[in-house]
Amino acid sequence: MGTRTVIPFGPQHPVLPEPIHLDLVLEDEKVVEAIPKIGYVHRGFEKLVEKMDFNELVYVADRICGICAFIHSMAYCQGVEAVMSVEVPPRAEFLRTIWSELARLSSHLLWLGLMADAFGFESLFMQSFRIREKIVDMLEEMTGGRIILGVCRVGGVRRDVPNDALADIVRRVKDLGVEMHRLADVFLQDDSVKHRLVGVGVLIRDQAAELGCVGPMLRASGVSRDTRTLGYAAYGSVDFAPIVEKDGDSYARCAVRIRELFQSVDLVAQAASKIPGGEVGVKVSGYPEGEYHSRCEQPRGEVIHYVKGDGTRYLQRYRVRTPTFANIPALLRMLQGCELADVPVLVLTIDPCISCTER
Amino acid sequence: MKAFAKSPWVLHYDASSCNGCDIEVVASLTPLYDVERLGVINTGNPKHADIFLVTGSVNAQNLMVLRNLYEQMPEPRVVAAVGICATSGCVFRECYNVMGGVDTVLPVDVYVPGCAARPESIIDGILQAVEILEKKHAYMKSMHGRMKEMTIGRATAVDAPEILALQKIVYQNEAEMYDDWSLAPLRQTLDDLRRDFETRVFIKAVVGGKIIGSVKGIMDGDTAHLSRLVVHPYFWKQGIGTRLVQEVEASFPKAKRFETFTGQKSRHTMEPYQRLGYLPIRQEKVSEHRDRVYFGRDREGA
Amino acid sequence: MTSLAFLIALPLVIAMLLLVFRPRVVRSVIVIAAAVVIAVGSLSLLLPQPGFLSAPFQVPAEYLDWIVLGVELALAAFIFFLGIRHVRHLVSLLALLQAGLAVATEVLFGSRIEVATLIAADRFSLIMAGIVGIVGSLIAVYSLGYMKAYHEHHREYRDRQPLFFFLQFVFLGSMFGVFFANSLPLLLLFWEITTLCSFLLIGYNGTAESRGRAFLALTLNLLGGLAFAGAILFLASTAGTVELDKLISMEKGAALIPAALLAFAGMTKSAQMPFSSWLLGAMVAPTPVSALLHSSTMVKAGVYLVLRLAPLLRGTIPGTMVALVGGMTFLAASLIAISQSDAKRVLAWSTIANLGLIVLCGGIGTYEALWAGILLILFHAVTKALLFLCVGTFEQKTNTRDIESMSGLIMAMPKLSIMIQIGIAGMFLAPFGMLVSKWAVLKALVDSNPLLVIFVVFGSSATLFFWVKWMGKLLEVTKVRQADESGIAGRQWVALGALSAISIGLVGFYPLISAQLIEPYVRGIYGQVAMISQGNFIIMSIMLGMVALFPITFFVYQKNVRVVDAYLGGGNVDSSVLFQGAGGQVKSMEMRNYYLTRLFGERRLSLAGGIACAAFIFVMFGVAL
Amino acid sequence: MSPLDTALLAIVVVVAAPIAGGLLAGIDRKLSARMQSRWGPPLLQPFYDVRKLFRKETIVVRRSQNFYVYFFFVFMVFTAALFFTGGDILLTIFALTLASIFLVLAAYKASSPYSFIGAERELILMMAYEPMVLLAAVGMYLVTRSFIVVDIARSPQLLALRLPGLFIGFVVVLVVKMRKSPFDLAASHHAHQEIVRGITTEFSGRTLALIEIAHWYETTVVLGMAALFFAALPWLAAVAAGCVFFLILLVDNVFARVKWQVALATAWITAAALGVGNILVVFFLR
Amino acid sequence: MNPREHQTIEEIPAAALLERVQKMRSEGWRLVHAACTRLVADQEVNYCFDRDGQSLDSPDSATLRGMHTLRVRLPMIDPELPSISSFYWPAFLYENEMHDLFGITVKGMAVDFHGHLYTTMVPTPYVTKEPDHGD
Repeated sequence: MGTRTVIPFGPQHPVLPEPIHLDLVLEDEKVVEAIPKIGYVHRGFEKLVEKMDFNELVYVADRICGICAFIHSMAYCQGVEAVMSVEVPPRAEFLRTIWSELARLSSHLLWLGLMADAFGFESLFMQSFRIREKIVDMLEEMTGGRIILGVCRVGGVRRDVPNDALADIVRRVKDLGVEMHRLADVFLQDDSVKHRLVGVGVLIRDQAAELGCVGPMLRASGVSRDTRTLGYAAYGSVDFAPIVEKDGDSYARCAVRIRELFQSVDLVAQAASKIPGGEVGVKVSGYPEGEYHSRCEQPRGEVIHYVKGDGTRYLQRYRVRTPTFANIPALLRMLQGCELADVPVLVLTIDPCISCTER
Repeated sequence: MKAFAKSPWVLHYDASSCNGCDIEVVASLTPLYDVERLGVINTGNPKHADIFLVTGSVNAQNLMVLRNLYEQMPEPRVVAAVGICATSGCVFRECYNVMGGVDTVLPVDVYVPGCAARPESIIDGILQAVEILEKKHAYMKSMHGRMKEMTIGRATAVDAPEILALQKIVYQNEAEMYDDWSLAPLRQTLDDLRRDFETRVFIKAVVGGKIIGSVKGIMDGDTAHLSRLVVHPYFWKQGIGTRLVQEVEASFPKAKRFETFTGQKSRHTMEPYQRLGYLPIRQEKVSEHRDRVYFGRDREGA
Repeated sequence: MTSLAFLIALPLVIAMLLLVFRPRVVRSVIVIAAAVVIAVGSLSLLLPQPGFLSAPFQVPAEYLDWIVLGVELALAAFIFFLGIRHVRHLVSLLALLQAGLAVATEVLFGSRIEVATLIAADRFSLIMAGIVGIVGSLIAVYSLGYMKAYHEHHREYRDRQPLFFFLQFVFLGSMFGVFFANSLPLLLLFWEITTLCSFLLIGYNGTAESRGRAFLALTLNLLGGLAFAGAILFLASTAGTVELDKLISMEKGAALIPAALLAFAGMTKSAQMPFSSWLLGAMVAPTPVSALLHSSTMVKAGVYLVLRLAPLLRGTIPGTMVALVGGMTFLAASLIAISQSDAKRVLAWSTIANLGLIVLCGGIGTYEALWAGILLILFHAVTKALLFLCVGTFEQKTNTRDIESMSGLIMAMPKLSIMIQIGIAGMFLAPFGMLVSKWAVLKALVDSNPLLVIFVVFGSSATLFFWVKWMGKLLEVTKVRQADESGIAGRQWVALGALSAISIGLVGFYPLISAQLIEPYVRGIYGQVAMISQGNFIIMSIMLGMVALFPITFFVYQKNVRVVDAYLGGGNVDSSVLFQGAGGQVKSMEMRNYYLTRLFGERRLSLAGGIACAAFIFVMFGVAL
Repeated sequence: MSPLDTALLAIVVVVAAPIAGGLLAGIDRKLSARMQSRWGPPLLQPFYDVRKLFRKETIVVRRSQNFYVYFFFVFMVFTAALFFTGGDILLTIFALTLASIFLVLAAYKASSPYSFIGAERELILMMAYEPMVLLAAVGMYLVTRSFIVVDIARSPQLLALRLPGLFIGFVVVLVVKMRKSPFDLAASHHAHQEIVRGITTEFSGRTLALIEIAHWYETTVVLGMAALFFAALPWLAAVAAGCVFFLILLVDNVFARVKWQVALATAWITAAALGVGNILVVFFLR
Repeated sequence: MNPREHQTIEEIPAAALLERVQKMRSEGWRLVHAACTRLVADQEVNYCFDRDGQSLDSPDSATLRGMHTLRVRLPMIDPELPSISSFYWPAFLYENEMHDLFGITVKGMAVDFHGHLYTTMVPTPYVTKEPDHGD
């Protein structure tokens, strides 16, 4: 008989919103080994370039992931625009920025909710989702989609939003900021929450860098890297600094994401106040030729959309490297020696988006 | 008494969805939509669930997962395909790793539209599923009472259409199991089956006027060859197969030996024989994924 | 009267016979016949026979004193040379000291002391004799089958079965001696014989490991023996008596020192902390030895002595210290048992714990505590013997005694598994014996010293944990296994079956035993007695009736159900235990009980418990002196 | 009370306790939902759930697994009857433990990884709350000189005044006993847990319904015990039970689930500090 | 106004890969991702690196950014590569992916899934290019 407990964790598991599988080897409740199996969501859409032209592919990019749908399509469009040297009108760039930040708000609130759920704090989960629902409403008002917005296109965006509507959005987002403060207090101050987060899954600065972490995972370990500082879309025109925490544990990651909520509120306001007038899209002609790695900062970190065209309607290669893909090695490292009860917390701490990862 | 209408418990599984529908499933549990108003609980456990909400499309890797989860749900159960991917595959339909909608592996009862499906549609889907649950339960109950009245007896050529229909249902399962759609029982025509009645003995199990199981046998020398033991999946693991085999054995009083064969993975077919003491004789390959295992036993005292 | 001497002498005679007639068949006949006679004999004492209980047995004291001293010196010499030969000088020293004390007692005070009652029996002795008689003979019968298989499995050990059975019967005889002796030197003699038997049986396998363990046991028990001899010397010098009954009826002040010394001897014998290590070490012996000596009888001699002293200890500080040692041992040993996966070690720690509980009762010394303590001895002896023999049988069949390998035993060895379940249920579950006794202990403590309640409540909760997880292990089925209980001798089944039946039977009959034996004894000392109210007994009988229905479920299977695979996150591969693992492999799930080693590690807790108990013992002597 | 009266009372208890327990469960869900800014299910939702479960097919992993649950149920009913007819409180606690052990064994028998871990965790939790519960009974005895529920209830003293530490400690372990956050490690009411549904993972249909009903009995018994601290003033006892229930509900909604080490330490330290401290005070002031 | 990154590509022979990667590492480059592209006659493998400013937490490091790609060309038949996971441990994920989807044998991966990172219905789906574009 075994001297250890071996249990399958997933692919279907109530704490996993998405299917991954871990062979957990336990001694009492201590995880001594966690071997992952992924690929349950693998569809293989990168190969769709052979069947869909570069414009149609925006619909696919929009559906890579339901959480960062907009940023995916934006990163794809930026890639194609770079290859084709399309200049996007500034108003479209600002709208992209606003929507990106609202998507980040929605994603972080979703993450907070799921995290609360993972450590068994149901009412906190409900409250996070209650607030998130208001963000989703705003997105729906502006774009027509709750989850998958479908407003980005090569050369701009499909819809304009009147300035007074934007002002209204800014007011409402700021109001939400007050509610988010109350939420943040619980996440950052509550003792039972701290018990579940502080010191769990610690990655020191060097480890995080070595493991190739991106996004809040990296910033929570004290590395100030945020792809938005590249200044894509309208990020060059707004004022912000990457949010960094030092401790590198689950609590620090939570803190980074919570602080980013307020940062996003601020960025939405800044972008809305600076937004210029004019068109929201240009007509694009010709076919892409050349290659470009388009990088954007998703709620989960840096995403890479690599597009390579050979001058036909069909791209030669389209490849997406999502932040979760970069964070999985860190997850494997963190799972060693944790408690069984920490497994869902650790899985969630990287804010996994398996759908993007496996494509 | 609409017991199911007031307490539909759901199981959610993300087959290969983009997350969009999953988030909306979760969102429908949360304050704005709060499906718990309607008694809905997201159980996360197939053993407790009534409604299986599947998002995303089917691929090679999650196919077995979906089957397992469905198999582990107690009757009555309903499958709801949530979102377009689960319905047809959406934009990913042409991807090399997408087999199609959920209905390629599971009997889907409700299709929920939307990309991503909106919480309102999901709730509507649950309410539709509830209706179906009630119907299935009514059917289950009517069958349950009648299990005791099950009769087993000789079938005649008149029963051929019903037996053929049953055979196709059962072998559909087999075909999926072996990924081999060329199985003879699936291709058999009605006339062909009718002709079998001239040479072979058919035994049928009848509940409430419906044939739910059958088996056939033919004498060859001292040996009776039994084959095509089929029981409607709903009635599996209730000993019906065993009773059918016993009955068909009894109809060959002169046989000294009984033989049969099944596919190497067909646990449901093997079980009744093994329980009656049939031992494997040999195994031979019939197609890439399918082996045929021959079983036999001598009659007691023979 | 003769029957008391007869019970002591008969096993000794049989032991000699076994040494002479060595063929296996003859041995079987002798052992079985002797077992029947001893069992019947010890039970017959329990029948009302007016008069004999108090009748003194007159032997010219001069002779006997010298005979006892002679045998004792011979034992001491034997041990002394053992110590020399194996370079265990501490052992030699202890033997020498003890012999010196015995000689000193005899030379200095021997002529002045008249022993009025050499051997006697009251109801308490008779209960103990009954336990030893029945459990001991059942174990002897069991050993016949077990030892044969044992030597077939373990070719590496020399087959010394005649010696084995010789020792077993010598041991039985001397146990009767311990319970019937009223003269303390005689008691000490029998006491030391059991120690020596234990030493020889622990070292039976003859390996270096077993010899080391045997010497550990010997050393610690000799330490107790030394205290015992000291108590006799002290008693002889101050009170001019060496009789147990006289000691107990003495004034508390004067008797405290010998009482403390005797309690100390009792605590070493019953492996209280910090002396518990020898009992763990003793588990290398063949399992019937563990069952007989190290759980159900010999170690009970220690608690027997402590309970005898209960009236003296009641309400005194040394008594409280004894109680604290018992309570601490109960708590620490119960917690440690959580971290053990070797079935015999679990049983050993649980034995230590329960002995601790009995010592606790003795230290409290109230009538309720005494009543509870005697009940505990009774239930524990039977149930623990059953459990040990079951584990032995399991080991004989599978060559392991790891609890984890008992997974699915309910299918592999259904009969044995049910017997283990009975044993386990008997150890902690309502309404079985041990729980009843613990309940009584709790009530006794509440009235006397509620501080001690803390040991009992925490200790029992730990008990619950390790027993239930063991039960669960027996019941879970991860692999379908064919039942196979062949190769276990019929005699073994007889012993196991009888012990199981007694374990259950006692639950129904203990009120009778209590009313006939325990209550009169307790009333005789204190003039009042505790008992379980009739209403509660009826309720417990109802519970027993319901629990008794339970084994039906082992055989009845539910019809009209659909059997589906266990939930494995949807990853099942045509099975309840196999799942699609990472790297394309099909893996089997495994389940291992929790042992919480980091929290309840043996080393840490036994160190802490040992230190605490040693402190209590120092305080005990300090106050007594 | 005559035996006949006792029997009649027992029957009333057996009928009324699950109704009360089910309503409490309904109130629990409703209030929890309100605390989470949701509308929540109907008050009678627990009864709807059970009614539905009785209509489901019976599926098992091991054919004998459900028997253990039947015994769990029967002993839970027995416990309730024993307690509310005024039996011995220690015996009630033992019967309650016995019942819980049957549920744990059922989970072992089901032999699935998650029910197994649930069973292990449940045992840890039982180990955690058992001392405090027993200490509460001991404390009641020290004040009233009786272990009999009827006598305790008739005692003119307001136990909570003499035993405040024990009462608080008892409420703490009640959170464990009622499977509420932060101590809902073994089988959470909420769906999302790392061990799926823990002990009940493999039980479905009517067996699950029986577990649910047994929990209703359990709720009434443990709240009854809490009320016993105020038994001298019956109206206060009822209010106290209600307050305790509400408090536990509130705690359930404002805590994250802790790990087993913390659960065990909390319960034991509470028992050792509040429980034993209180008992010593009572003993020496007597 | 969208500032495009300065992205450079350096084509190197497969044999020089390890040496080059080691150098990148010693210069403090970060592995951003690695991926294959199936061309008409052969295939290319891209290893993309980027480097922040001198100090990782300098907030204005954006100005110093730039992406550098090492490109290795491989034949269509039996492509083989050494693993770079000894320099960049997380690279094993990309390499397993190359193996599963493009059929490239990568030698010495830190964690080898043995072709089970993805279970695909078509083995190494990217090896063949669909001929018709449907237009």
